[in-house]
Amino acid sequence: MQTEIKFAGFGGQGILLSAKLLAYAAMKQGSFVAWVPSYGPEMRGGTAYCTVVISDKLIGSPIIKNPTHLVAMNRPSLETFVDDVKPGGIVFINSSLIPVRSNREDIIELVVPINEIAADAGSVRAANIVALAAFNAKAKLVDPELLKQCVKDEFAAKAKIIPLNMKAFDEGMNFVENN
Amino acid sequence: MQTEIKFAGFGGQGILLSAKLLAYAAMKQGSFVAWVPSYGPEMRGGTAYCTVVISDKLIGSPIIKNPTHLVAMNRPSLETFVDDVKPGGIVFINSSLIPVRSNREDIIELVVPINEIAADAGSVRAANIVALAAFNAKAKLVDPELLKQCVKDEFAAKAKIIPLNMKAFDEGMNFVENN
Amino acid sequence: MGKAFSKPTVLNDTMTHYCPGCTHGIVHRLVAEAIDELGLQERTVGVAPVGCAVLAYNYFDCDFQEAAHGRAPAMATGIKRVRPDLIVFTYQGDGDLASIGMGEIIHAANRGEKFTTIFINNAIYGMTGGQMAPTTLPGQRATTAPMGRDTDATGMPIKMSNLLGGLVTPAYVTRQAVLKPQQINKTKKAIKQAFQYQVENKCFSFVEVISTCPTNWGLTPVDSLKWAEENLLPYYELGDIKTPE
Amino acid sequence: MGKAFSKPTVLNDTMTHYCPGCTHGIVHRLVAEAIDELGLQERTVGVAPVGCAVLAYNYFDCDFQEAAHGRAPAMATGIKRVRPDLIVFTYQGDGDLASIGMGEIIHAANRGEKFTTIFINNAIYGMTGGQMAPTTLPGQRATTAPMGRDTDATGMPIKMSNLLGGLVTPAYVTRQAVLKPQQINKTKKAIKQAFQYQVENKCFSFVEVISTCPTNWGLTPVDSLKWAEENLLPYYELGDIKTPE
Amino acid sequence: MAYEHIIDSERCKGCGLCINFCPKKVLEIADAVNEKGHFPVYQARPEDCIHCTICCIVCPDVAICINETQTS
Amino acid sequence: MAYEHIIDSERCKGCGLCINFCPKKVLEIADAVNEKGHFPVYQARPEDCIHCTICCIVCPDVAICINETQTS
Amino acid sequence: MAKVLMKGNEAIGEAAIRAGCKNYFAYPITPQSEVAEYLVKRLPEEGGVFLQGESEVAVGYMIFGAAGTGERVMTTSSSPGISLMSEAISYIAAAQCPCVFVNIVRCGPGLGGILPAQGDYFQATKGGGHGDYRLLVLAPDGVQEAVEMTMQAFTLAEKYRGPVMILGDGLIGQMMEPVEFPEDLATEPINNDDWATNGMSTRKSKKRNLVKSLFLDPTDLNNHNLALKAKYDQMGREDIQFEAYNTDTDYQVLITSYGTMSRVCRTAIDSLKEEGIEVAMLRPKTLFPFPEAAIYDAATKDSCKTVISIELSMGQMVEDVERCVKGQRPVEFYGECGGDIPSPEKIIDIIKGII
Amino acid sequence: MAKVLMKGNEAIGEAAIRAGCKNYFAYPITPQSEVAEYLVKRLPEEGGVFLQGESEVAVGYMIFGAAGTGERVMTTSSSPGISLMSEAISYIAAAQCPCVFVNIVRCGPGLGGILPAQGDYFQATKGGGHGDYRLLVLAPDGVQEAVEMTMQAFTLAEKYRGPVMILGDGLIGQMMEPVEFPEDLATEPINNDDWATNGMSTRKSKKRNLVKSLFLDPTDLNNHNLALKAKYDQMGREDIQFEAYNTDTDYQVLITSYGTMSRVCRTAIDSLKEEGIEVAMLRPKTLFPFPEAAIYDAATKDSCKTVISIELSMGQMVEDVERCVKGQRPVEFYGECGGDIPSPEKIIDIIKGII
Ligand SMILES: Cc1ncc(C[n+]2csc(CCOP(=O)(O)OP(=O)(O)O)c2C)c(N)n1
Ligand SMILES: Cc1ncc(C[n+]2csc(CCOP(=O)(O)OP(=O)(O)O)c2C)c(N)n1
Ligand code: SF4
Ligand code: SF4
Ligand code: SF4
Ligand code: SF4
Ligand code: SF4
Ligand code: SF4
Ligand SMILES: [Mg+2]
Ligand SMILES: [Mg+2]
Repeated sequence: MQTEIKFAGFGGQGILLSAKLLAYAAMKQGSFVAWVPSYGPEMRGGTAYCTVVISDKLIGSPIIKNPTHLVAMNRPSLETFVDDVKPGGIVFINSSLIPVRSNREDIIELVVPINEIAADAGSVRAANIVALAAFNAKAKLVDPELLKQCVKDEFAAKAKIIPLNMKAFDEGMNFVENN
Repeated sequence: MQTEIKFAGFGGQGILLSAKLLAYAAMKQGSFVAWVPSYGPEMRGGTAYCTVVISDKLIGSPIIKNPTHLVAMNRPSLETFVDDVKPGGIVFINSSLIPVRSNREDIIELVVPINEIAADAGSVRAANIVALAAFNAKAKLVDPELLKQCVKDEFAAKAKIIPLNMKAFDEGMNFVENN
Repeated sequence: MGKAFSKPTVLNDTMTHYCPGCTHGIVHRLVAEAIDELGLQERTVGVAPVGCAVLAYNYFDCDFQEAAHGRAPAMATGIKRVRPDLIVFTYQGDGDLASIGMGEIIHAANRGEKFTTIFINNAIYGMTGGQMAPTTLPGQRATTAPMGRDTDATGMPIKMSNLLGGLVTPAYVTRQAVLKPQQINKTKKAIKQAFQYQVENKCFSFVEVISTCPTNWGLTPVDSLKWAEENLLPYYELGDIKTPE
Repeated sequence: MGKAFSKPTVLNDTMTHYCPGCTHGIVHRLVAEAIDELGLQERTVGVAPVGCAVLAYNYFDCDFQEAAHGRAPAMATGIKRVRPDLIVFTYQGDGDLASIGMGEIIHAANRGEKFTTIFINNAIYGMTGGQMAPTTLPGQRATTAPMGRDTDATGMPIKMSNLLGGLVTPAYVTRQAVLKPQQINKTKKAIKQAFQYQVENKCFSFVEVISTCPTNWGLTPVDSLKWAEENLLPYYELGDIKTPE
Repeated sequence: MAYEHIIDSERCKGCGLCINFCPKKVLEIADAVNEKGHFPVYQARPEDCIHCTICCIVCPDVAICINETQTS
Repeated sequence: MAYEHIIDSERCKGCGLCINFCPKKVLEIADAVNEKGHFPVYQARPEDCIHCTICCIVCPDVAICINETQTS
Repeated sequence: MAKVLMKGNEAIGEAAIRAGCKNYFAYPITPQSEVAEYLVKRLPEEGGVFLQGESEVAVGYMIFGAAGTGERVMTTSSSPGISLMSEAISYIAAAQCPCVFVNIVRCGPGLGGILPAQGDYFQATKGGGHGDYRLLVLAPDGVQEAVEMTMQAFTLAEKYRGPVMILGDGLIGQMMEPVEFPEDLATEPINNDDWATNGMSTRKSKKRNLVKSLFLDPTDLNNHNLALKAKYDQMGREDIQFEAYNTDTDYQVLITSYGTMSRVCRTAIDSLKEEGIEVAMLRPKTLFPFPEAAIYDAATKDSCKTVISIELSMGQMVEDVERCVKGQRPVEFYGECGGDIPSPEKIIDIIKGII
Repeated sequence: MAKVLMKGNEAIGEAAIRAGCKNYFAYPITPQSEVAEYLVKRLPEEGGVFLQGESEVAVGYMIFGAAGTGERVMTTSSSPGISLMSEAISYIAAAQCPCVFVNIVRCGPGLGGILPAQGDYFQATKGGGHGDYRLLVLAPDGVQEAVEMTMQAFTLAEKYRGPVMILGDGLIGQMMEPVEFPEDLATEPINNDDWATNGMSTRKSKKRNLVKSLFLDPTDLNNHNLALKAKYDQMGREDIQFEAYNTDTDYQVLITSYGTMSRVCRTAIDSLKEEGIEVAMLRPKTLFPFPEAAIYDAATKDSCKTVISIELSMGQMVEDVERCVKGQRPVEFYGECGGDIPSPEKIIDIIKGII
């Protein structure tokens, strides 16, 4: 079994970190993982994306054209990648920035206003954590507690912002679980 | 038929030029020729040598270990190369600088005091022309008149020293023909 | 007191890939204006560096060559020597010109090659993500100097214009900045003068331009101007360093 | 007023391959004396250039590395950085250091690498048979400047010590000569001082030595000294150019 | 002689340099993004503009031009 | 204190630098070549030598040394 | 030791430290600048040396100088930077100094692009520099192997007293995978007193050492070259590494592929197997010495009809494969070299096209 | 035209001029400095450009810049100097600018020695620089061929819009042989208005031209690489050159050899013939494109039992020969690489040893 999740958004939206945290938790859980960034010259201002591959055996090609799931943090990301998602996958839509929807019937649409949730939790900068928690609450790829611990570990050096991120995590998760 | 002549001496003795003139004349005469210098780092003060190959067909290897003839302008040259000469070849010895002889029975020894002859003709600097003329007088590789013309052409730009070199040429040739 | 202002024709409509507020764009415009005003478009060949300006050729409407990192002066030498009738300029960053390309710029300047170099000094490697440049200030942070440049280990920043100005061969060498409107106007004059010397076949001409890199300095565009004004200008003094006799 | 004189022990008995009267030999002896007198033999690593001194390692009784053409300062940097306890010197000609090796020497000097460079300026490429060097004088003949150096086409000779002295990083930079006994004694002092600064871990140290190349200048050894005195010294002024504060 | 101050809001990257230098404080950042995702500037107080071209001169993206109009 | 002036005629390349600088004109070129083909110098007037070491200092080939001898 | 999730570039930096290498010189270039950005922080903690050189040419010689003292030293770069080091690599091979070069390959030729590629196979294995020398070249297929090979590289460099190259690519440098740093791959440095220029006082003999590559006498130089050749031959006997994948089946096609590209091939092979099509892969892990016999043997298995070399290049390793297969089977090629990595589906199509 | 006796280096300089090349940039290095010393006198007479660059790295880019304007341009160097040009060569190949590089090979690796060698075969034919590019490589066996190939090189460089290399060696550079300069080898320059940066005013379109090698889009870059590859394939169809020597006999052994070494082989073959032993030689004159089919055909002639590649190297071209022979015959190797050129007698011994 192999699951691939593409995270996509603007440069500054923290998607590389969300993806890394997911990969990290999956690794802790005993899976094979790979985190593959898109790196290219002058991505500035454009669309950045990366892919996390989680598998129960050694990962072959880490280059994924058709991911299982998509986490789209802004509109161009959704539009660029939505058609690549495999049928049955989750398409996560950050409705704070994306006014449109997937137009696909064969996938599961998960619409979350992450910027608002993050702002409510204390700061828009935690939007990527909201998205991570929310997405995982739906996709159930890793144990949420483990994932939350990974978030905590990540910010170990900046203890001050841990509470904010913990809150954002919980709110993101709750939003999905309660909707 | 292929003939190979090794010219050897001190750096400043003009052997490269003598050899070149011989090659030039042979070329004019319709032969295939090659002039192969020894080049190596810091030959200064040491022994310099070069080889002329004259042939009636396309020349294969221009690298000659055992030449037909040797023109030795100084003692180390004679000592280094005399044993390489093919039986029957000419070993030319500049007796002005070389007090010893070849110690070989199977070659033709040609002993010429070229420095003295050149000095008599006007300048020791023409010793290489004396040697060239004398050697060719014995080896009869090219028409002496043609060779003399080549010497003349070589010095075309320095008309002043042509008479000296013509004289040196004649004296060198005469020395062999009259001895 | 109104005035008209429009894009120079040598600059085409393509939007640059530079970050918001990056002064590369300003200098591009000034170069284009100089070429326009001197009427050189049809015989100009630009040489783009490897650095953020690697795509400069996308924005200028004249012939262009793209050099390897640091080698623009050698390429310009090749072009200008075989086609002295062409107007040749290089456009180089500080990593490109002062680090890997040190030998090439010094020798081109010293031979008195008759081309023009525009040298964008932003005290950092922009394109590759903020590594230390030879021009990075003492204590200034860079990804390869995370605690700030340690001059004990890496020496003092190199003042390229002063170095080139120290050569005996005649040249036009000047240091300018684009941190405020007046400086921009002066830089414009200097660039035009540099091309003018080339048109007259007089000498090598070199215009250093103190610039910004908001992205890798981690500052807003406006704060970048201020930081440069306060930190770069005291070390890199503005003005003509050498003019041809 | 008699004195004794003997070969320094760091110099071994091998006869050099240098041409008669070539001043490379004098400088070799001075370097060896400095190493002897400071007691550094057992921790010295020399770096030989590519140039007539390529075989320098044959004559010194200490560890030696042979660099590629122009890259001795980079090699010395590598050695000294990983083994700061070693005493490292490079010995380079003007083709090696001022032409192909320009980038390396400037950057090593600017980083303040704690090694010592002995720079033999004989205004010509000796080893390869007399081609023009960046230090060749205007009008001086070379195989690649058969009518004499044309400064319009190739610029003015580069004054390496002045160029390096112009860098901001502290250093010891001096220009000396070995054209007569008094100069030789002064050069000896400068070389010893240069090594001394290294021993103290103070700074980069650089001793330019105005030298001769009788073979490629086409002069006798004695005439070479005179020619250098009359032609090189007026352009390449002797003396300390920079000392560390 | 009259002048027309034109901001190409698609070229503008919203860097704010023009705002910073405008002597008359004419310019402000808009609150809607353009196609490229930048918040462009606009003339908040066009009537104050003296057409001094300073904003044009400092703009790295040649996003502002000033045209002469013959309708004087 | 006495001194002994020694020329290693096999090391000498006959360049003449020592001759040029000897303040007492002690040195001259020999007329026989050494093994390497050079004409080495010799002390033509050893009695004039003041052991000033100038010849040693200028010799590129360290072909001259001066020893202290205790037989004063 | 617990696994950590690391970028390939950072993992290579850490692996060097774990292997006992405390010296790093480099010049920035995408896609490998993270090695420097990682080591500039880590090396001071280890009392090591970090220096950003002024150019790749200079860095090549910094490595040479440092390696000449017998200290462990590494540089990392990417394609154009390695070209600039090729003179130095030739010198280092000639002077026999152990050190490690990492090439995180990007697309060429020229400035090309910064995405992953395998267009430097020739340069790495046949010598970008002049003269008769060979590099031992290790080609990892992921972050864990990049770590292991980096650690092995120092041991091999000392065993053969010469430069060793890791040939990765932009993907391996940029991606994160879980890694372990196997302690047993960290070896003790070999005593260098017989050759390294580390100061005469450090060695018993009190004899000076020379690090050099000039041999003016033709016989000496020829002997030197024969001695170098003997080392390369020894590598072929003792240090060939490869992976055979799915070779115990009756495969119809043998793929040869290495590094990143081989992972895609592995996925394709697994998919084909599900369809009942057996395909095997021989993946060289050392590109030099090349697994010549293994490829010949795998290609000439009865069931195997065709060999295909699949590379992120326009056809480089395929020449070595052709050489090894000795005409016993047709050797096909598929390659791309623009930065995109062909998908498993694409490879499946290609394979189906040739059976 | 009468023959003249010229040193190879000088003849190459003169040949360039006769071919219409008026631009020369170089850096001194033995054993080829005479090219510069000749051209510094000749070029001013022709109104041409001579410049001694500050280094081979710089010279590589001077050539690039000059070639980018569409003017004919040449440089000459020797092994280490060519290594330093390898980044530039990759750039020039990528940017598709015609120009000529001459490598008068000396012994390597490293500083090595200055005597003749063939240790740069790999570097020349497989790309010293990074990325997927190939050089058209011409290997003369004497001064006359050096002249002819130099002249052809400019035509070929323009035909394929890329760098062409002449791979000579110290002997060919230093020896004198009689030469003629065939006028018919001097071609008219091709009109470059569609690509060269020679000023917009010179061309009808008034469109600007770009000389560049950066392709950020993977598809563009892959297409660019495919286009380059198509040129290399075309070379293989249209411009392979070789000499077959004594191949009309029932030879037992086929020698493959090129350049200087092939002349010695020719002498050895003649001597062996006198002894009644027939040996043939296939001499590639283009090392890339390589005469693959010709070698296969010559090797598989019934009478032929063995193939032997004889080189002034430790074994480089032999890999291509092995590839071409496809296992149909054993492929042996003999080589030396110290500067001495093996004598015909030595070669005769070697041949007798394998029959
Ligand atoms: C030979 C080589 N080395 C390194 C690089 C990577 N590289 C590209 S741009 C750059 C630095 C550019 O900095 P700078 O010249 O200051 O220009 P900026 O981006 O700041 O304008 C580097 C190191 C390269 N492309 N080629
Ligand atoms: C890369 C490279 N380029 C060129 C050469 C050839 N070369 C050897 S020595 C030399 C010049 C030496 O001149 P200089 O440094 O002045 O030393 P000198 O012989 O005058 O003491 C050159 C060009 C080389 N060996 N390697
Ligand atoms: S990285 Fe810096 S120099 Fe480059 S475009 Fe952005 S701001 Fe400008
Ligand atoms: S060529 Fe010149 S520098 Fe070299 S050894 Fe001879 S005199 Fe000295
Ligand atoms: S023209 Fe002058 S006043 Fe008007 S907006 Fe621009 S800067 Fe302000
Ligand atoms: S300076 Fe230009 S790009 Fe920046 S905000 Fe003003 S108009 Fe926009
Ligand atoms: S020691 Fe002095 S006096 Fe004696 S020979 Fe030497 S230079 Fe002359
Ligand atoms: S200086 Fe030395 S080498 Fe020269 S002549 Fe005198 S003793 Fe001989
Ligand atoms: Mg910069
Ligand atoms: Mg010199």
